[in-house]
Amino acid sequence: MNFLTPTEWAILGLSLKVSLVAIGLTMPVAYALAWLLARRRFPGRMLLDALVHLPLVVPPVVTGWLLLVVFGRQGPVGSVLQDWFGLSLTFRWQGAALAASVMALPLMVRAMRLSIEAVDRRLVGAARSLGASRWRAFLTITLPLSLPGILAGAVLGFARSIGEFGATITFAANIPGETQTLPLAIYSGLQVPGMESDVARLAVLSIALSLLALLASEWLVRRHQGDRAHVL
Amino acid sequence: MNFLTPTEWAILGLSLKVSLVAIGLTMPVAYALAWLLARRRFPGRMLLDALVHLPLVVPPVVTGWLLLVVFGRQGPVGSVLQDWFGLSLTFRWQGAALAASVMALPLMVRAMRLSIEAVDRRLVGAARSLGASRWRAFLTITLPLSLPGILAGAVLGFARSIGEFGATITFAANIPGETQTLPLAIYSGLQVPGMESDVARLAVLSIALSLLALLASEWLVRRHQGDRAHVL
Amino acid sequence: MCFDIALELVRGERRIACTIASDAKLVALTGPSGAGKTSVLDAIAGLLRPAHGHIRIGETVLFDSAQAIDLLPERRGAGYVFQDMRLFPHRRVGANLTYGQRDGSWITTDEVISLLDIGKLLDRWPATLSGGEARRVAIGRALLSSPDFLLLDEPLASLDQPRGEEILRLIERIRDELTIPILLVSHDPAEVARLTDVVAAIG
Amino acid sequence: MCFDIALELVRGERRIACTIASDAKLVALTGPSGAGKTSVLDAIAGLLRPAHGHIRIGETVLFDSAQAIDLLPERRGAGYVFQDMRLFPHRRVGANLTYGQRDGSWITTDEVISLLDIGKLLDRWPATLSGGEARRVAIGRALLSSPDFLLLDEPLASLDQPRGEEILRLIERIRDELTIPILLVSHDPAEVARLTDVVAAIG
Amino acid sequence: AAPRGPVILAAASMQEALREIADRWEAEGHARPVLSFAGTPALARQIEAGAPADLFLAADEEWMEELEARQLLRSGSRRVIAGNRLVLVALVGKDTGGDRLAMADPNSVPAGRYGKAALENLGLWEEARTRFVPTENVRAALALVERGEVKQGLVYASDAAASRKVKVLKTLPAASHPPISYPLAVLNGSTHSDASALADYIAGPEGQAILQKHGFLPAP
Ligand SMILES: Nc1ncnc2c1ncn2[C@@H]1O[C@H](COP(=O)(O)OP(=O)(O)OP(=O)(O)O)[C@@H](O)[C@H]1O
Ligand SMILES: Nc1ncnc2c1ncn2[C@@H]1O[C@H](COP(=O)(O)OP(=O)(O)OP(=O)(O)O)[C@@H](O)[C@H]1O
Ligand SMILES: [Mg+2]
Ligand SMILES: [Mg+2]
Repeated sequence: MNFLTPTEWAILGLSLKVSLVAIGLTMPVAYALAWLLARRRFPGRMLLDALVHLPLVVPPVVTGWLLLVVFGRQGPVGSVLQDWFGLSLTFRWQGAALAASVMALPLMVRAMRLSIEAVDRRLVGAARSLGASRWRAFLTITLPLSLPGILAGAVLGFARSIGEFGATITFAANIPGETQTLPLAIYSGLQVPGMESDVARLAVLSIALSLLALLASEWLVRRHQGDRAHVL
Repeated sequence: MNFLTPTEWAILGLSLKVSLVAIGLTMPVAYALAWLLARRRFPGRMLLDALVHLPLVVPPVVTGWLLLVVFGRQGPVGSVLQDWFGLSLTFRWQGAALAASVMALPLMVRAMRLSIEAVDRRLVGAARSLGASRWRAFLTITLPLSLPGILAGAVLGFARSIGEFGATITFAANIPGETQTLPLAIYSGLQVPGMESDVARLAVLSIALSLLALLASEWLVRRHQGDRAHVL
Repeated sequence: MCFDIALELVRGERRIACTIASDAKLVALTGPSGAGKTSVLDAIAGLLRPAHGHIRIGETVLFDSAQAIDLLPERRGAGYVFQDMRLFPHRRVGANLTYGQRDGSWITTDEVISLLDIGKLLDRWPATLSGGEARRVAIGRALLSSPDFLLLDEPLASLDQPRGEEILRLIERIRDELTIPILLVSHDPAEVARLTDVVAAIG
Repeated sequence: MCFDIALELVRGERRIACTIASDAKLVALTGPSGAGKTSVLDAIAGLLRPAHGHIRIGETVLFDSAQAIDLLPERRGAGYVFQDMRLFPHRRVGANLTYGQRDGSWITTDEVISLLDIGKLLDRWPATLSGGEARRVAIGRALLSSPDFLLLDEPLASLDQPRGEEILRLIERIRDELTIPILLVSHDPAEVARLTDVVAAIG
Repeated sequence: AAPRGPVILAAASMQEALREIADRWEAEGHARPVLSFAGTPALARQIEAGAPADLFLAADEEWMEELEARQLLRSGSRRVIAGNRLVLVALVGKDTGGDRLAMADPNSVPAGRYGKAALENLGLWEEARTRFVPTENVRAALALVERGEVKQGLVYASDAAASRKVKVLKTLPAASHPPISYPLAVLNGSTHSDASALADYIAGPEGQAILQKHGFLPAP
């Protein structure tokens, strides 16, 4: 395909890799948090809720800086990862994925939580009385019934991580082929006069990507809900 | 109160003003969009959906730049606003509010849409048969039953707009007392070596603000739902 | 005529046809489970559009595919007691009752509350009601909208005998004194026999 | 004893007490609307915790506040037909039926489907079922979980007479041939009289 | 409300120096100028979009030329008011951070471009390109050194002077890269009567003294 240069293809591929890995790994965590916040009352619940929202409130650059403090080479987690597993996150695509994941988390948790709260708990009771364990009732009732929220969370999270800039450039830097995702490339283009057309191509690219994600999720919802939509 | 300097109080006040105005004005628009996307099938629906998600996908700096192109003095909308109403958005707090509002929109629409989709349409039918017009049925059934989504949208939107940086600094600039909101002040602090403690104070401030919003929304939900929560 | 109904409906793969032409104030609609009774009531209330046909109750044409008449649900004046109740979950019982209330109601709120014995429930949320309590509130809500005709879909289901008797008497009074047309779905032949001898069977 | 139940429950401001001690295989639970019948069934199924008391069915102690016994709902082996059906909206009828299916069921899927006449509904979503169709699917789902005892909350509500008769006969067979304890909530005295002469009244 | 002084759009790296100049200017009886700091490109785009500002202080000539070509600057008002040097810094004390070298992105940030030119000139680029970490701006590169994430950073002398956590290893020869200059200009759309006077003040002895106190060099 000739409408993209090889570099642009590489950037696209990297962005996709970073976002998909980020969202894939964050989904279960986000869902667990959403479930806790929706269904459990425990001390510190409000605190957890606030913590989850943090990356939304704090400017992305600060989030990136905090990631550096915690996951950097000198950081408490980063040094352990480095010494024990030889894993370094800063300046690596894994770091970009971590940044994308943290920034997407609050959006995902909220959407999932809304859907979990909307699940009729009496159905869980019915499942239990039919012999389902707590766990099976969760897997077969709560989880599938909160699918709209899971999909909405995935779409929001994917879009957010495709667009993530501030935390990524601060924590993972702007290394072509390693951490230079679409928004970083777009930003670089914007810094130089006269690069508007390159920027536009990249912007169209990220829009196309999210449009695809959007279409996919709509399709999934339709396929899943089929004809069981309510009638007036 | 002595733990904040007068400048910090002013920044806090400005941030609050910008976010509250942004969210207040965006809520009805977001809800209308959410309702359209949830309940209507029309040509261009997917396009509208994609458009709403745009500010999430495109890096904030690009959004700010697009705002500049459209709402700047030379822009198609900006020049009309300027000539007809004498209203200029660039370098004004109204511009910062516009940027915050655009960035918060996708989050608000998604949350509201999830809740609207979860409203049982048969209840709307019941209301109509009891003599309610389409409009009254909407106001008395769909709207209140989607309250969880409205509140979640408000919280997400408020948090996002309190944290908004990239689009604001690009579109509305970094003018103390006019457009220098918390994140912009934090950014300014980060540009100067050795200002970490001031930055930390500002960051804590924005976190406190969103925590308050969070608490308020939880309280509203509880007060509203009262004892009608489901029993297993 | 009181009821002049002829319509055909499509539900999924099923076609449902129903014809009622009668001067009786109360007509019973019967038929096996799944025959289409609820669908017919939905069509009369304007919540489901028939493939074709007409619906006239009393003097009013509610629907006529030939004349392209299709009144909005809120213009039809139906007092519909739904088979599945459909109470508004975000309004307390009291607010559910008054939702459709209109001036010039032919029954007062106090009468409804005491007849249905739901005075103690007014401050409760619908989710906390028992099956029979919810049924009575649904009946009350429909009556208070001072409807021009009543659509009752198994109004006595899950009610104990004394309470059912009370409501049967109320239905008789509405039929005789107020002369309001009533279409009743019931599976109990004794109940039907007591209220009317005009039975429309479908399915 | 087949049923040895003594419990007290709190619902909102109401206290509900219920005592059943009987060797009959089928006991009818009656009482006015709102008396607490559904609450008692919920407590037996383990979905509602009694304030105190004990629940023994057949040989098994399901709950005993004195001995601090409280079996999980899934361990109680209840076959509960809920008053409000509670079909799983995201599973087709077929998948609802088999949800609780266990090996060594005393009734086969085919038997249930033909007895309840729900063969045509297997591929449908619950939201598209009529009231009586949903009721029959709910009964089928409970039977297929091969329960150790049955809790039937108005199982014949919104069913036409021939279908109701079919199900009554099925209940009789379960009572007599399988000797599975059954607790039945019903408002129809004729139905109750036909099935048992042990009636526990509450309220 | 107090009368507003001219609006200055200035590169973020000029923040402290310009604030001090504004203080002094105000102390001399003028209305306080309005300062808006951001990256040079963002500021230039605001000017292109017709933002109501009076002065533009950029961190490099490239955007200034772009604006001049578009006739957005008052003719004859453009002048260079400060210069800078590139230095190689490292964390004071322990030696950590592998062998990475942080510097502003050569593709998009002027400091990076200067740095790359200098390294090329000195024959060090081929070695450096395998280990360098491009950052959003010079401050971010400095922060990475301060956090011990990288071994060395290539930053402006003015930034290195402001940080107590880093030490200067080497100052790159001025001849090894194009001159680093900070141009100032009055905007064509400016209506403020103080604009020219303030520009002259920044370029004059008082302004220069403050700029040099903050580590900037006189205009090259
Ligand atoms: N959306 C749908 N898709 C397919 N079939 C449907 C749909 N809605 C209803 N039906 C079918 O239409 C038929 C009529 O349903 P309806 O609810 O009117 O029956 P009914 O006579 O009220 O039955 P019951 O006495 O059991 O309440 C049923 O067989 C039902 O399964
Ligand atoms: N969460 C609750 N808060 C307050 N009261 C409740 C709650 N849940 C149930 N009740 C009340 O407890 C009583 C018993 O309810 P239950 O559903 O057991 O009655 P029931 O005997 O099954 O009645 P029906 O025959 O009408 O179904 C009712 O008066 C009901 O209003
Ligand atoms: Mg029906
Ligand atoms: Mg009950």
